[in-house]
Amino acid sequence: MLNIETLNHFYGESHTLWDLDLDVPQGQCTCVMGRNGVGKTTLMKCIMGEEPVRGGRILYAGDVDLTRRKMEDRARLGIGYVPQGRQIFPLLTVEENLRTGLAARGDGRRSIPERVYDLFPVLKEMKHRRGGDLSGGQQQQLAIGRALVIEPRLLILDEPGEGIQPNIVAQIGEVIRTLIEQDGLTVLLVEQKLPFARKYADRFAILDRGRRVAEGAIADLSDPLIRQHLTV
Amino acid sequence: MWLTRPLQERSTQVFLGVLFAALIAVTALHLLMPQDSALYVSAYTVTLLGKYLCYALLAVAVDLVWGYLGILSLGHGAFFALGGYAMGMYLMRQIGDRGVYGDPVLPDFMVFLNWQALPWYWHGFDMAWFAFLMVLLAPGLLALVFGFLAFRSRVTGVYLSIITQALTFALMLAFFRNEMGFGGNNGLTDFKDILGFDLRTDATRLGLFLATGIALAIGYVICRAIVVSKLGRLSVACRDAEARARFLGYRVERVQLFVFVVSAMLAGVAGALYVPQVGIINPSEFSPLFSIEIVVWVALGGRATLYGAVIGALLVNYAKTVFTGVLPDAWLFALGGLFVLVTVFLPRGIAGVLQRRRAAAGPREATA
Amino acid sequence: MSFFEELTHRDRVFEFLAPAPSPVDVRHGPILYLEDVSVSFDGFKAINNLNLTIDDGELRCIIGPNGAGKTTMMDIITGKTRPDTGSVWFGSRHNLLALSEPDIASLGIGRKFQKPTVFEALTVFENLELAMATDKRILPTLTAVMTAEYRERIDEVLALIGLTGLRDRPAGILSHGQKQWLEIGMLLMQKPRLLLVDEPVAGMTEQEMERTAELLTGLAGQQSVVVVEHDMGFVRSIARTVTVLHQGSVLAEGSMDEVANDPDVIRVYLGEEA
Amino acid sequence: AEDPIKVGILHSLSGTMAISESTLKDTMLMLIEQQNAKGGVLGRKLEPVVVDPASNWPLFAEKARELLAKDKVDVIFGNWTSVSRKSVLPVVEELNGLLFYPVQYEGEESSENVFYTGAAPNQQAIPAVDYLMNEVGVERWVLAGTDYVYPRTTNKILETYLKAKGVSSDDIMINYTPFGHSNWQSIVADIKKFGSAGKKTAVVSTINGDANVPFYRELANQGIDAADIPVVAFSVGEQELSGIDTAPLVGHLAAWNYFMSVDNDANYDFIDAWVAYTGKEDAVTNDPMEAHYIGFNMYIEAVKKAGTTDVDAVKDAIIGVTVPNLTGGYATMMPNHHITKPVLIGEIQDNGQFSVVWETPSTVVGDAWSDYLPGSKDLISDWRKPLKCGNFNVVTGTCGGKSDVAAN
Amino acid sequence: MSIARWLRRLILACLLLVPALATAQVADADAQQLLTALAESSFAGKKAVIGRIAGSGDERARRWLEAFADNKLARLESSGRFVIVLSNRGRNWTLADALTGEPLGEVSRRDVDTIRINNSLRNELTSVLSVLDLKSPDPASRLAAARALRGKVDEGLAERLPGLMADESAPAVHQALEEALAIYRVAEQGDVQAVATLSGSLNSEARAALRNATASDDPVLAQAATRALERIEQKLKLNRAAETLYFGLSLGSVLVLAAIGLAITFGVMGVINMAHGELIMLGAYTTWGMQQLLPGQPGLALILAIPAGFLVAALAGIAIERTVIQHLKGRPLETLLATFGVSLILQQLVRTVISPLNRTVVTPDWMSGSVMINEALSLTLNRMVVIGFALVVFAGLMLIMRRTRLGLEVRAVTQNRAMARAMGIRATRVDILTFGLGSGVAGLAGVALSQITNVGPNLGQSYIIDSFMVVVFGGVGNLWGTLLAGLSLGTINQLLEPWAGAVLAKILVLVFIILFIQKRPRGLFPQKGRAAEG
Ligand SMILES: Nc1ncnc2c1ncn2[C@@H]1O[C@H](COP(=O)(O)OP(=O)(O)OP(=O)(O)O)[C@@H](O)[C@H]1O
Ligand SMILES: Nc1ncnc2c1ncn2[C@@H]1O[C@H](COP(=O)(O)OP(=O)(O)OP(=O)(O)O)[C@@H](O)[C@H]1O
Ligand SMILES: NC(N)=O
Ligand SMILES: [Mg+2]
Ligand SMILES: [Mg+2]
Repeated sequence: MLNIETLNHFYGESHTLWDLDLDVPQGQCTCVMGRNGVGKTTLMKCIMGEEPVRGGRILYAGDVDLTRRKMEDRARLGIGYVPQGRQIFPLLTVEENLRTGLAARGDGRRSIPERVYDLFPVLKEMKHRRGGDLSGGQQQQLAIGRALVIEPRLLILDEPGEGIQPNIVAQIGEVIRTLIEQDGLTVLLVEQKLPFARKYADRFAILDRGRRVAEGAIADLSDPLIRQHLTV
Repeated sequence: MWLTRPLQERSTQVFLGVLFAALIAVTALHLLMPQDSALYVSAYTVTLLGKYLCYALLAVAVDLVWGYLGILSLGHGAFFALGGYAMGMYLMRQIGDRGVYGDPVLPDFMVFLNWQALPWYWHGFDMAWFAFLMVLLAPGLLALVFGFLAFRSRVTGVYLSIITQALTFALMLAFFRNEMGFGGNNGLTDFKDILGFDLRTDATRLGLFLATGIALAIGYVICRAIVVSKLGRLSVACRDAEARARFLGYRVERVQLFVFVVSAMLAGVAGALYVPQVGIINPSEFSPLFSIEIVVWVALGGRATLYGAVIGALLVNYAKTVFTGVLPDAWLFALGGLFVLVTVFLPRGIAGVLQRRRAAAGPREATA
Repeated sequence: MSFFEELTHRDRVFEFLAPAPSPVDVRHGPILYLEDVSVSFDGFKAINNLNLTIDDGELRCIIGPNGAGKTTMMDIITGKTRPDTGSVWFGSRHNLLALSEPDIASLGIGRKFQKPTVFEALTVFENLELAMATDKRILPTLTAVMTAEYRERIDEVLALIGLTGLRDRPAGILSHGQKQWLEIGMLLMQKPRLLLVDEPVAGMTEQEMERTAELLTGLAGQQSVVVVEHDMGFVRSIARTVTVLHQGSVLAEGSMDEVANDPDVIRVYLGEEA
Repeated sequence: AEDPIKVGILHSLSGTMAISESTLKDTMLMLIEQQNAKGGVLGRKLEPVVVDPASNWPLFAEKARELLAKDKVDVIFGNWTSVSRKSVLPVVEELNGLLFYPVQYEGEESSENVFYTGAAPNQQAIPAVDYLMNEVGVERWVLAGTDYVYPRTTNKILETYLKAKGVSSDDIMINYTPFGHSNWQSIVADIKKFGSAGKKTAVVSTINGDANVPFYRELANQGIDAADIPVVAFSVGEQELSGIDTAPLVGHLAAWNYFMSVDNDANYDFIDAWVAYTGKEDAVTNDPMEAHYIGFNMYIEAVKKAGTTDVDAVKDAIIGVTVPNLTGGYATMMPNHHITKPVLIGEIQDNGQFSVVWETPSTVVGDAWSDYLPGSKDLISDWRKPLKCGNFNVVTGTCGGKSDVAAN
Repeated sequence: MSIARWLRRLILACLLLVPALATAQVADADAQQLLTALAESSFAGKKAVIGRIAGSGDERARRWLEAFADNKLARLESSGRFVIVLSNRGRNWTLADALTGEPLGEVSRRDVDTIRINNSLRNELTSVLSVLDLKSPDPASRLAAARALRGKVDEGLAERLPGLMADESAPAVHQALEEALAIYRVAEQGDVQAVATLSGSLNSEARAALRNATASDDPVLAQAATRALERIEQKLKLNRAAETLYFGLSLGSVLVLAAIGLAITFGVMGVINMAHGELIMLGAYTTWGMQQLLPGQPGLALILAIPAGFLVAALAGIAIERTVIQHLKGRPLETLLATFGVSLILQQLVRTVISPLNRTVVTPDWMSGSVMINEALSLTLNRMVVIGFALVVFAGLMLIMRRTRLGLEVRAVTQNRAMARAMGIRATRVDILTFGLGSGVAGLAGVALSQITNVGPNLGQSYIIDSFMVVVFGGVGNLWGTLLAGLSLGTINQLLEPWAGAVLAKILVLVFIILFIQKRPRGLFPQKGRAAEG
């Protein structure tokens, strides 16, 4: 679904991502891991087009070259994004936050899919509250819900469980699995928590200081690998 | 001493070096060159440069609050004008009975509008020390009261900007009123001498120019000292995350008030030096558009650098002098165009360009 | 019990009238005491008759569903939000509701925010410098000198939070997790009597979580710590007493095991498998 | 092929005053062009030096200094507002320049280096009030002005004058508004009320500049007709009217020393030249333009008479110089540096012109110091030797501000 | 004075005797002689001649008198021929012969001597013509004529008025005539009965007559008049309160109009658009341009100027957005600087291309004058239209921002541009549309303002500061706040003005704003909650 080839990224002079290759197979959940500051979020931003890349290619759905596409077009191609730090629109109501996702849908739909509310009932309850007033975890749920409004083909989740209460984290994991299995959704997940990753991801990739240092099926995520790349 | 701390900084040394070199050069060229020499600097130019330096000091004051404290004051002209009026009142009283009506006490404008006695707030301005104190106190007090109210209520952002604008606008209207006793629209003018020196002599002009240069130097060092102190870093902290600074135990409103008052006083000094050099102070200095223009100088020079403010003020005003002479019909196009182009193409102002140069030349130096 | 406290409470009002502010008085009991606190936003009751007591030197974990009111409670303690009713005491002498944020901070209450907030334009070093426990009035701040001792302390903390390499970079460029650490560092610089830590390990790896756990348990004793966290592994590793908030009031309180087996807690919060 | 005579033109081309002043710059350019076509003066061509003081008062002083010190001009024509003149005054005195000031003003000034070719209050305000009182029978007066020195002084003079004529203070209403005031609703309503007391009422307007359009609009809309409550304005001329729909204003008055509609061949020639110069068929002329016309011709005559452009020589020579004005009479430069002028009262017509309804039988000498202000009624101005004083106090026998130059 | 009065009496009496004017025609020689007399007499003498002309019974007389009143009766210097000026603009005037009506084409102004008239003659003429109108078949002109007679009735006329009233069918005219007569009776005859007729009247002539009567020697009359006046004053007070409120709303609606576009570009988009005033100015100039294009149809031009002004300003706004503002994303404060530059350029552009002088924008008839609610309360029409217009514009804007996707999308884009784009919102398009909308609305404000104030290069500057105040006072980002802020600031200003004066009122309003912001640091309708506190 997503093929990243020799991607390089710089913040000004500092080289953040180095010749990075990554394949995200269709209909699976790929989990990107790595210590703080290795470039996970940066990679997601490159895929969404929020950060310009310096060399390399990002191919989507086989043949669509995303590298030079505008951000909004990427969303319209069916990529949903749940960024780190929630990034909800603080002064829009919950409902309005969700409605922003309608822009990217090709079908001109004007109402929010019920499924989102089913998944996060608190959002329905707080429909008319400003996004910024929600608690941290509620905001995180809103961010995920908002991405689901697009009904994406590829869902990018940057540490989605952060700040969410345990039972809902588990529920989110289940939903991801359901969507993958029923709708053929592809998921690119950034996650630090091993149990969650082990439970819901199919594949993993580990970043270290801007390079991809390991990759494989989740079952192959071994303790030595973890010690080498995920401990400080 | 915290005040001398900036003197160890390279950027301040360069700034002061350039400034003093320029002051000396202008003085030398004015005094030593024959009048017909191409290098001669006329008294006209000296005064003009003096005016630019006043504006530069004003811009530094604005940059202090805007650049480092994040308070976009659209009313700093008010402090400048108040300082100017304090000085103007002193100069008016110095006229004595040499006014057109020969009244020993009342300024001319009071005589012909039938004022019988000097209003109470004019008393004391015949004494230089009092007047010069008021140059600092008048703007300082206004800033203190206004700032106290505003910062205490946590008025921030555009709200603050707009009420500073309202402040200067209200003062402009008030000073326009003849009943206020400040000469209304005509303002204060026709000054004769300052501290006993005849304002019409070239020597006095040069003296004022040099005084302004020195005031700018001192003002710059004061601002710099604040900026490099922990208080300066705290200001930046308040600018970016006011609430967070509070949770660290800092009284943000006092930080804001302190810096705001210092800035207002500097603006007042700039105004006080401006008036004897341009020969008039009138309510148009309170005009909101003037205050906006000051901000524009700072932005153009490069915000939060201090020396950028100086560059911006000098450049814009020099451009104005040149353009109004060379392109009288089209200078606004040139000036407006300049503003637009600089903002669009030099996002961090002229200082940004200089910094980038320096950074490119020696990246290590920039971080040191 | 509460009647008793109220009595002791009463007689301390007179002490409070004493002119000079004195440090926290914990001779007579808890360091933090919330009683019958309620707050509502546009009619929504975020905190509902909340009672909470933290003892001096205690490490307390607070958990509870999203929107339970945990962050709001911290807002109330730190003076950011004013409750509609109730009282909040710091030690037996300081009525926090009468104080402003900086006053509360100066008394020795430090806080790490749920969403990391650091001074983005300042360097990592400067962030810590500002947080340092020193005289925070204007003129002392203006004339403050960076002594070798201060520098050492900052460097220590820098090492502890793993940001030595980014010492002179602006904090704005830090990654999410790095900001979390910086906030913890700032909290340490503050040397508060009471630390309020809102979701410290969000976005950290397991190892980092362990380090954080060590750090916080190490602090407890001289300092009191209140931790809010959703990561049960982490909570379990540090918790002695856990309080569960739900809909603005205490749902359960006790040891981790007690709480984890409480059916209500499982229903509204933990879910089946935790 | 001698050096040209440099004529400095100091009028705002931008900012709020550009609306009034930029035409004066063009007038000067036209007059210079015409003079050069006639061969210049003393065999020298004239060369204009235009600067833009941008409606900024300190900038006026700076630009005056630039003209005198840097460009070394021989004479300056310029300024509109009094404050700009006050700002420039010390500069022209210090650098011994010549300034011709073309606009009606409040008086109370006489500088050795300035020539006032516009009207002093006695050449505009007082005759206008006389007209209203005697010919129209006005008994109740509204003095409405923009809040600055010119209206204040003028109104002070008028108030004293009216009271001297027996008008009680109940019958005088004074009102000031800020510059550019645009919300006239309640003031006009007040005027209407004030005027409905059964006595003939008139408004004497010293409202300046941009505030006039909304003022007249409001008058028209509230139905104040010139027949009921006439408004006589001192700052509204043909140029201002060109921005107003005059149809509802027919009959309101203005007092000036010149109107474009004056039936006189010199005037028609001037208008033709102006239309040709600007290339606009609808270009209008106005009083300050005439003042510049007079001032310019006076300067030319004085230079001819002195045989040089030397400032002191011209200053001496110009007193007594007489040139034709555009209304069929002559203007003479008086020793107080003011000139003689006829006073005309005109009524607004629907074509944006004034029709003259009254004029003084002969020209009036401009009075630098008003006879109706206590502070200045004893002052006179005479720049001829031996007095050479702009503010000579006839009671004390001294020249103000220069106590050493005692009179004898 | 008394001669004039006597004369008028005579004329009026004659006129009423002449049964119908338009029957006769005097010989041309006599006409020439009459007109010559008119031309050559002094102003006082002209009065008599007017009477003679009016009384001549010539059917052309009315035309002469009307032309005379309009300053359009003239004599050719060269031939002594009397002419009527058809067009008096420019240096050549279009004329027609006064006697024969034959068109004479264009003649240089130098050759035309207009016959001078002044206000008092014009006054005279109006009375003369209005007495003629009393017999007009059109009740409206009879009413106008009757109203004009109040305070002008004299002995001669007073005798005839009862007769006229008896013939009068329209009650309004009848009442006006009755009042006119009563005023005469109270003033001249001290008639106590007549006081009753006047006791409800709000007419100023009636009040003047009553006021004079209170000082009468006759105690009965004085007392009756005093009582009547008190009653009237009561009524007047109410009317004045209503009037002040109207003034306040009208000033407020001007503020709202000027600020509402800014509430979009600044309040919603966050662009500190210092060129907002110049966009207003463009709208006003568009109105002027439309009127130039459609001479003689100011009303149509004004209506067409609404879409045109919107379009011109919107396009200008879009141009500014594309060339300048889009490069300043994420640097809102710098938009201040750049747009300040733009505003300088636009102002000077107008000065250079059009003129530094104000332009004349004509008020169409349906917008001039006022609606008379009663004699003491008239609401000016132009202001009323502006109030309505402001409300319509506000409602329209509200609809767009509430009901279309644009409203939501622009807020999302301003709050978090990157995230909005990541949600598939076309931020650039949203920017263009929104800025265009805000600018277009500024243009609409300009169209409206052209009916109230100057159309000149400084127009924008005089509104920019007020506009920012209104938006901020109302609470940034809240359209309702802008509406309420504008209306309340306008009303406060008008309430203060009568006792503080215009200057002080303005100062007080500013001080009020400053103090108000201390109380509510985020305006009338603040953005509340966690997010707004940052
Ligand atoms: N705007 C920026 N300018 C310069 N450097 C940056 C910027 N943003 C991030 N960085 C640096 O780039 C590196 C990668 O950051 P990134 O946010 O991608 O990390 P991450 O892997 O997502 O970390 P975390 O687990 O903490 O979220 C970090 O070292 C960070 O300091
Ligand atoms: N200013 C406000 N306006 C409206 N509702 C608010 C406001 N502040 C908080 N709330 C509501 O109060 C409730 C408590 O919020 P709080 O942030 O304290 O929750 P929390 O326990 O910290 O949750 P989380 O675990 O998700 O961080 C939430 O439902 C939130 O939506
Ligand atoms: N002199 C004037 N009109 O200002
Ligand atoms: Mg990250
Ligand atoms: Mg929380």
